[in-house]
Amino acid sequence: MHPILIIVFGPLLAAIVAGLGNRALGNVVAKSLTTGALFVSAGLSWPIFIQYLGGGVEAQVVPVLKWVESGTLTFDWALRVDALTAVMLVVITSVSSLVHLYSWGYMDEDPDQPRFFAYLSLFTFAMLMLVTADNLVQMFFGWEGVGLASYLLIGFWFRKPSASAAAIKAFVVNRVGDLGFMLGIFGTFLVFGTTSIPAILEAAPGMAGSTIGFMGMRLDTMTILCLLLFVGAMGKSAQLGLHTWLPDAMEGPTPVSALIHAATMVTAGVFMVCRLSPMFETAPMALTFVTFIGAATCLFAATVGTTQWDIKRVIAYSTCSQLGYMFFAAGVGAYGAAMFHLFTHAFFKALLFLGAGSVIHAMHHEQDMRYYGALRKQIPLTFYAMLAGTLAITGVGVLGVFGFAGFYSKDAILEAAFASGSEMGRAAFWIGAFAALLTSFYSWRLMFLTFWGKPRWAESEHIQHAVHGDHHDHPDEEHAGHDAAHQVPDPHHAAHHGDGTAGYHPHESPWTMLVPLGLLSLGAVFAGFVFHHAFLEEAAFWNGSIAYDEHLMHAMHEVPLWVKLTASAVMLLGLFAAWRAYIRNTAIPGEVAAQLGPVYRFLYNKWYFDELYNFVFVKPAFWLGRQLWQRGDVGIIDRFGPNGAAWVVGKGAVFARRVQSGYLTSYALIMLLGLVAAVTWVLV
Amino acid sequence: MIQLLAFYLFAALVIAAGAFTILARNPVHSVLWLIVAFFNAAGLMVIVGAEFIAMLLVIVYVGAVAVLFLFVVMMLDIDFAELRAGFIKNFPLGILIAVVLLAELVLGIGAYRAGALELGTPDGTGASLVGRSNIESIGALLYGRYLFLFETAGIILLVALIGAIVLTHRGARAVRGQQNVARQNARKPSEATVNTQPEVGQGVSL
Amino acid sequence: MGGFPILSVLLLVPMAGAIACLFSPANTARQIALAATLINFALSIMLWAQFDIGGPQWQFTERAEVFAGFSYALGIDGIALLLIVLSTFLMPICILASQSIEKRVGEYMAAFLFMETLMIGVFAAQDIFLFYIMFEAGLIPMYLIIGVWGGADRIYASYKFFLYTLLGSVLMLIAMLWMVNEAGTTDIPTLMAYDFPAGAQTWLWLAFFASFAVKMPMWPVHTWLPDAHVQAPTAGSVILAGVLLKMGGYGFIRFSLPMFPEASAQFAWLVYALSMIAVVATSLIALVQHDMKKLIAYSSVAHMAIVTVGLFAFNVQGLEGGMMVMLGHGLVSGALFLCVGVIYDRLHTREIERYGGLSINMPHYALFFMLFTMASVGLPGTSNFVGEFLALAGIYQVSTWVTLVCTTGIILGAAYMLYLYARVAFGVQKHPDAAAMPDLNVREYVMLAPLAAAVLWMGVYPESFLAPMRADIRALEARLARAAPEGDSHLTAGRPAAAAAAAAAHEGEH
Amino acid sequence: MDSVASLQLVIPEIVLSLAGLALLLVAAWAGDKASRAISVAACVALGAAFFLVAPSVCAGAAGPDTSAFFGQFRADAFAGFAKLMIFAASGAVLVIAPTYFERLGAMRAEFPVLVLFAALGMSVMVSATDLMTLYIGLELNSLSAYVLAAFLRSDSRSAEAGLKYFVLGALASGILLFGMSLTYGFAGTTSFAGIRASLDGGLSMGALFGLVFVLAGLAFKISAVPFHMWTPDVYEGAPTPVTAFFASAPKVAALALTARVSLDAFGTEVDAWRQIVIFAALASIVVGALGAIGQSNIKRLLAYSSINNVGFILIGLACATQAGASAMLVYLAIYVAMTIGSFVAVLMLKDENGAPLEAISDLAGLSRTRPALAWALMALMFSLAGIPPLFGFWGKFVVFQAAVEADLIVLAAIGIAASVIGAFYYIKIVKVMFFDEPAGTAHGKSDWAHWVLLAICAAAVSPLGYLLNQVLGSLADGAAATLFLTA
Amino acid sequence: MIGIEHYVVVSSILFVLGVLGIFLNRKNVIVILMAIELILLAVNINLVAFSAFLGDLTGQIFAMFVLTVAAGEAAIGLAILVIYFRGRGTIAVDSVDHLKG
Repeated sequence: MHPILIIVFGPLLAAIVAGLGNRALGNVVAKSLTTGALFVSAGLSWPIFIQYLGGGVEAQVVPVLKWVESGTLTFDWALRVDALTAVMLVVITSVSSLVHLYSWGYMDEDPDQPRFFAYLSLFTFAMLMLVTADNLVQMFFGWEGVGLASYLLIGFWFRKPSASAAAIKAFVVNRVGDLGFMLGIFGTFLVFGTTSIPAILEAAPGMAGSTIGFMGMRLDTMTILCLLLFVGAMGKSAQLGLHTWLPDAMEGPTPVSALIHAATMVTAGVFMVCRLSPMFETAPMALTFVTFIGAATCLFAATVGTTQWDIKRVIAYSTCSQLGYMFFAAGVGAYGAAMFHLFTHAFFKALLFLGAGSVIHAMHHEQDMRYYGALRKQIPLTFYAMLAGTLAITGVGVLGVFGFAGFYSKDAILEAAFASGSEMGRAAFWIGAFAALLTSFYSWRLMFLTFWGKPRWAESEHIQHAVHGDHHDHPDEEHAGHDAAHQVPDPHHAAHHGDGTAGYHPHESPWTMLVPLGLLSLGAVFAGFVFHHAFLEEAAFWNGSIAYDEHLMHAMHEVPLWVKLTASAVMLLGLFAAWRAYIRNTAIPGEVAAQLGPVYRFLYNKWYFDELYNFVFVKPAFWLGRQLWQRGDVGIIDRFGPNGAAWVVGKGAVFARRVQSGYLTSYALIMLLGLVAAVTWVLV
Repeated sequence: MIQLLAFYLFAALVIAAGAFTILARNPVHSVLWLIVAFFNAAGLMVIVGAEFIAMLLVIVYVGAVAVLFLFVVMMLDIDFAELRAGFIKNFPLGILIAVVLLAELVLGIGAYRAGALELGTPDGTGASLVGRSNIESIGALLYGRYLFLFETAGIILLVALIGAIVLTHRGARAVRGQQNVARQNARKPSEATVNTQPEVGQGVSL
Repeated sequence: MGGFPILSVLLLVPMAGAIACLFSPANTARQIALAATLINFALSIMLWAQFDIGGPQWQFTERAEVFAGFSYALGIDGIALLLIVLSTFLMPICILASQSIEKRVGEYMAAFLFMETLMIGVFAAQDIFLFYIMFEAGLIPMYLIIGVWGGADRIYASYKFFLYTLLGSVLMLIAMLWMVNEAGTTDIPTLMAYDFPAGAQTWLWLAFFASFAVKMPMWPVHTWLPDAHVQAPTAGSVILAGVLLKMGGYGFIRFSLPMFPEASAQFAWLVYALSMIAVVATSLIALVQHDMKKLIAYSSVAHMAIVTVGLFAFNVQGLEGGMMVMLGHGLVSGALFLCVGVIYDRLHTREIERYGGLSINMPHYALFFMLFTMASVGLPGTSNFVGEFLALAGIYQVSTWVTLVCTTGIILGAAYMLYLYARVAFGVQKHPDAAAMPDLNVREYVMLAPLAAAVLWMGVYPESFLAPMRADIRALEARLARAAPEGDSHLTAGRPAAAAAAAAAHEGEH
Repeated sequence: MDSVASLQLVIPEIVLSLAGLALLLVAAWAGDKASRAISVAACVALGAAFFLVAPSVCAGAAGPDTSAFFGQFRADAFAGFAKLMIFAASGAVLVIAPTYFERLGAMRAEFPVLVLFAALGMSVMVSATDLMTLYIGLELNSLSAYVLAAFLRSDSRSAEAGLKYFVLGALASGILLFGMSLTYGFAGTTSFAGIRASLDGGLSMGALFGLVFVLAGLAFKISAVPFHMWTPDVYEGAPTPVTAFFASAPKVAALALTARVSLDAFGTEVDAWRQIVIFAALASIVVGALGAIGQSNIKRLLAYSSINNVGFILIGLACATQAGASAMLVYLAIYVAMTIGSFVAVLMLKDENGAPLEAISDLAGLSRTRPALAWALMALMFSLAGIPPLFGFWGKFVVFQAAVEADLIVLAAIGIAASVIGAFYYIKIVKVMFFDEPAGTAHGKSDWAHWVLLAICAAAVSPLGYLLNQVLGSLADGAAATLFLTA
Repeated sequence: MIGIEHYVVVSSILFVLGVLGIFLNRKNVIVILMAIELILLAVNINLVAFSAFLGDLTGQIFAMFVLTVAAGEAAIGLAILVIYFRGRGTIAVDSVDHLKG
């Protein structure tokens, strides 16, 4: 039995047992089962990864079960393992197992723990199915499966209307992307006659330059196919336009955010583009588009991230922005760099989220950074973990010596963008550099607001409740949406009251939460240093599982030194700006916000995407639905259809009865009328 | 010539009598006009040589049917004054239809074109016996060829007889004042009472 | 196949049960009905087991010239087999779901059992008039079921159901008469191979279409469905959505497509247009419903539109996809109606707003409901996905536009179903009476669990369902090949140098 | 043609008339007390006639020469088939009538005699191959019918029904006679064969008028629109058993007669009358359906229903083919069962005093108070609506099949679409019986004779009826074939 | 001799008069019965005239039957009229409208 079977189906079995057993099973059993299964998976995954790290290992396909055979359209359940999959396997199983462990502590008070762990394991299973897919349809299965798990987990605290709304939003917005994905699969099948990924990739170059009809237009075959598939990736990876669900997804418990909305699921889009990279390579226009979207998302999310107060939202936009990096890396052909960033990002972003979770846990479910401050000494271990994560995401490092994880991957992306030579690549480079500046700024802003300064806890309702013994019935009353209530934020308002602690003593998290933080910190610190060579430099590692562009690699080495230093420079700039604004002179943010009122509000309100979509899609959909129902079905179809016919018949019946007047003479007259009519008919 | 004159005379009279039959206010007059019509029709038949039928017409119709009518008219003792009330609602339409029908009949059959009618050709089975009178020939046919129909016609008369008796004959049990429990039970309120909402000053007609 | 006339027995068992039920007291009637439907289910499993996949197209044929004018001819191919199994599978569940019926139980059970006979008869009939008789006769028990045991507005709904569908199908009878006169046989397999003149096909197709479109139901003749569903008792809704709607799709597969290929191609645009409208319009309508059953009813219209585009894609994927959607939808919509029925039995309202937070007090229920919701949404791994995917893959080869519009159904479907789910199962417990409802009892488990299993089975290993109909679908496709519309995709060759490689890759696939 | 052979061919008629005469004597002698016994005897006579006719039907077109009395009368299978239905329906009426009349104290010994003579008249009608035979038979039936309609002489509704029936009937026979006189004049003969031969060379305008007038007169008898106006009023006013009689036997006779006249006498002039028949058919279907909607009296509703059904039968006639004629006969047979069954069910509706109920609202909740009756009536209603699997569907089926075979597809399509309107009021009855709360008016028991009749009719219209297809179809085909022997 | 068409015209006029008598009359049912007799008279004239012109006695036989039946019809019609009058106390045509709809 191939270990991949255990890796993939272990979590599924655990999920089924824990989910169906639910409360009957008891918390501990369910937790142990699922977490155990995940650790087994992780334990089996690393050897595979290391095996591939050696390079030159062929891809393996483990068939599982026949799925569908419909004419020439056939696809089976099968697990494919190659280098790309191996990377994803370790990312998924490692982060997932750590998140499982972390949740022991984080979800300790929750009454629905078996359900939660079942969902987590289910998610892991789906994600694993996605990355081991040998055909597009199974990938789609995983794709939708993670969507389902994400939906369930975002809506885990279903009592909150905002949680269930966010869950629906996540699912539906993802479905928009899936629409593209599905059309892409259909198109692929039409063109290649198969959905098997290796077969498609092999045949893809032959289709370059061909055209195909689509929506009445004639388009380049590969371009349209890649674009359609990319729409799917955009949805899952929260790229600009289809990103709106990701920040809302923070309604879910924080471990979920760490696992799904940072480390794994949202990177599925990147994975897909990389998996299909030989196909994308044949469609330069599609790649340009990918680059564009990636860069735009990178910039957009970074700008929004600088203004948010909710700690999880900041990290969420940060995720969004980092995904943009990955995409434009893929767009310029640096799939290795994209995967590398995916890999490192998984560790430090999971770390940041789990750290944030630890902070939130300590602050009694307060998520608004305006009510934090001075937590450095209260929760030191969390602080160090967060610090490691921040160093990693901002890309701190010394060229040629050592750097935190992000240093290698982000640098590689920026270099690749610069080196690609295309205009879009150059633009992406500058945008990426600017976004890196913003990344540094908001990451440090988060750190400074949370761990430095004076305590501002007294303002928080959550803390107040905690202090006054007014415990929540359920821990799930975690509110993510304070921003709406505070249109003109004044973070320093709280500092004027006493010492700002309100007598509250944050406490460090239990070991189950701290161990994952520690392990992930290791990843955040060393993952870049250890693996950058394999990911970036070795074609043999990938061994054809992604399109590996030797020329680009050479060009990356050839970029001018200033390019290589740009990232570090902007990082320092961002750090300095954050230090100025949030440590040195805390009045600056308020002033800037006041001076740049419209711009600030524009950014603060996330470029008004939600409002726009609400206005353009959601409201009209409901309006149209009501119209089609009341006016269409009831008002027209029923009225003129069955009811109209009934009315006509009814009128006819009344008329028929009126003619039947009871008078002999009218009867005779009508008979005569009939006679005359008949006579006239035959005469004429 | 006389034949022609006679025809026009009878024809005019039969039509006039027919018109008066339906137009007369008094049904007794109607019956009398009907009798006139029969007589003249009999005259028309005599012209074409159908003496027996002409005779029958007078005997059966005038002697039996018309008298029966007269009898009933008298018996029913109708309030003729009341019957005059009310004008015909569909009068114009009725007249129009009647005129159209007549026009179609006359024009359509082509009766206005003298001598142009193409009648069918009889197969000879019903031809008059040579040298016998009309009545003899008819008798031979009736009791020979048409025996079956003749017998059946007898049954028709029998049925008419039964029917007339069944309907109008009041048996001994139906004498006035005798109670019929079943019928009283069978009576429904809807048959016995009428709800009316007369206008003020209008009264109720019973 | 001689020997045991299993199809006749399948027809007879429920019939006998029905007659017995008519004269039985309530409890006995319930037991008889359950026993009869279970026996029938067992028989149909036997049927499935004995069905020779890859064997002759028509199996288990029976023929008796009892009637002048048409014959008692039965026989099934894979397509009919699956629909029969679907019917017999749903029937015991319906009977179980009807345990809460207290009014005139004997007659109720009898109506359902008659219904079962007729449903099986429709799918098993090999004689065109026998088919018609069974097809039409279904109106009577359903009319009674809606009218006698239905909700407050049942009279209007039952009339609408009856007359709408009757009007739809009478013209079909004329067309059938014409066909039989022309072809000189009432035998369906023979007619399926008969080439009717192209000019006549147009009218015949339209006549059949009138019937099947109403039955499906297609927009804009769908308006009977929401009313009928809402007013029917739970089990009635299940049968209506689970099997009766499938008769329309079955009709397209069995009659319209093979008998009039040219006309089908000629009118494919009409089918596409109506289906596209249906997908979008009825999905949007479903979004704004306050009544659970109405919502699911409208969703049925949208799903059946996917069936029609699939069937009129004229290729294997489309046809098999259409069939799979029918089967999957039969299970899923039936299950959803059962889910509604479960809580309706407790609170006696279908108003969505009267529920909320059911996940708290009814976690098992919420789990099942979630599964069926997801299946309805077409999540891969559930029954509906396979069908929808294949159907849409099929139509993509014909028209990308149609595919795009119909695929929006997956977005809208997710929206309205999850919105429904959120309002029912999520949120806080607003109403104390809803909060006090107990979770599923054993009977309800027994109803829902098999459906859940079937839904997953179909999603994970659809081969069980695809295999029996494969040969039939292939035969149908071969029959349609001459009329199949050209797709709008028109792939041109790639660069010459690369083309050879592509061809080689293509070759390798086969 | 010797008269002995002729007399042999009319043995059933002779049996009927002798029985009628004998029973009339008995009636006069024994009075109304013997009316039940006389009814039974009349039934026996009808039964005897039924079995005397049966062989000719079975013989079909292959039988010996059936022409009697110099071509005035033909005892062929077609006539025989109609006679079977007529005798059966008349017998059924005699079974159900006594109970009804006795309750009202209006049972008269003459009733069965009149029914017998009416049956005799119909028997003559359907065998008529001469205009005079036609007329005599028609009038024998009509005169009896007028009397029967007014039979409840103390009930003013019955008298009104009789009066209306009589006046309009007399007008209709006037029209018919005028047409016959024209036909006679322009064809030179009154025998169908002669007329046919004479018209073969071309249709003169006079003969055409004759044709139209004759058809109009017959349309009255079969109550085809627009000559149907009397039907609802007479059906409602006449005593229920008599209504049942009117709706069944005379309808069969008149339709059979119409078929024979159209297809035999005017068989060469199909184009001249087909349009008229088609119009009458469609108009009957629509008007019958529309009129029935909104009725509150069941008898009246059934009257409109009969108009509606006549429309379908006329579609069979419009085909002018052997298949069409056969379809007519099949439809008629089923129709007779349905209509007799419906009226028997109506007769079985009584309130607590045993008084008959006629309002549709009285049916409310019948399925709970009298389930067997309700189920039977439901079967009859769905059957009348032509919904399979009930046997009523088969009638419509064969008619439309014939129409399609005769290339009258548009007619068939319109006709069948209009039938949906008709379904509306049939299912309304079902709705009242099954969906509504019991009105509490329907009570009581019915005697076994009613149950037996109802059971027979319900079984006939039930899906079991399809087992009759073979025999019914072959008999009707054979009967229809005899109609075309002369052609 | 007078042409047959004359007779046909006369009978047609009589026929139409009879018909008119039926539906123009709202006063008295008896007159309607008489109008029917007029119609039958028209028929008889037709039959006899055709019979004479065809040289075929069948028409006269027919006319005889018509006469016979007409007598029976009159008897029954009048009988019905009598019982109707007994029930309602009137024979006004307008009053015969209890059954309708």
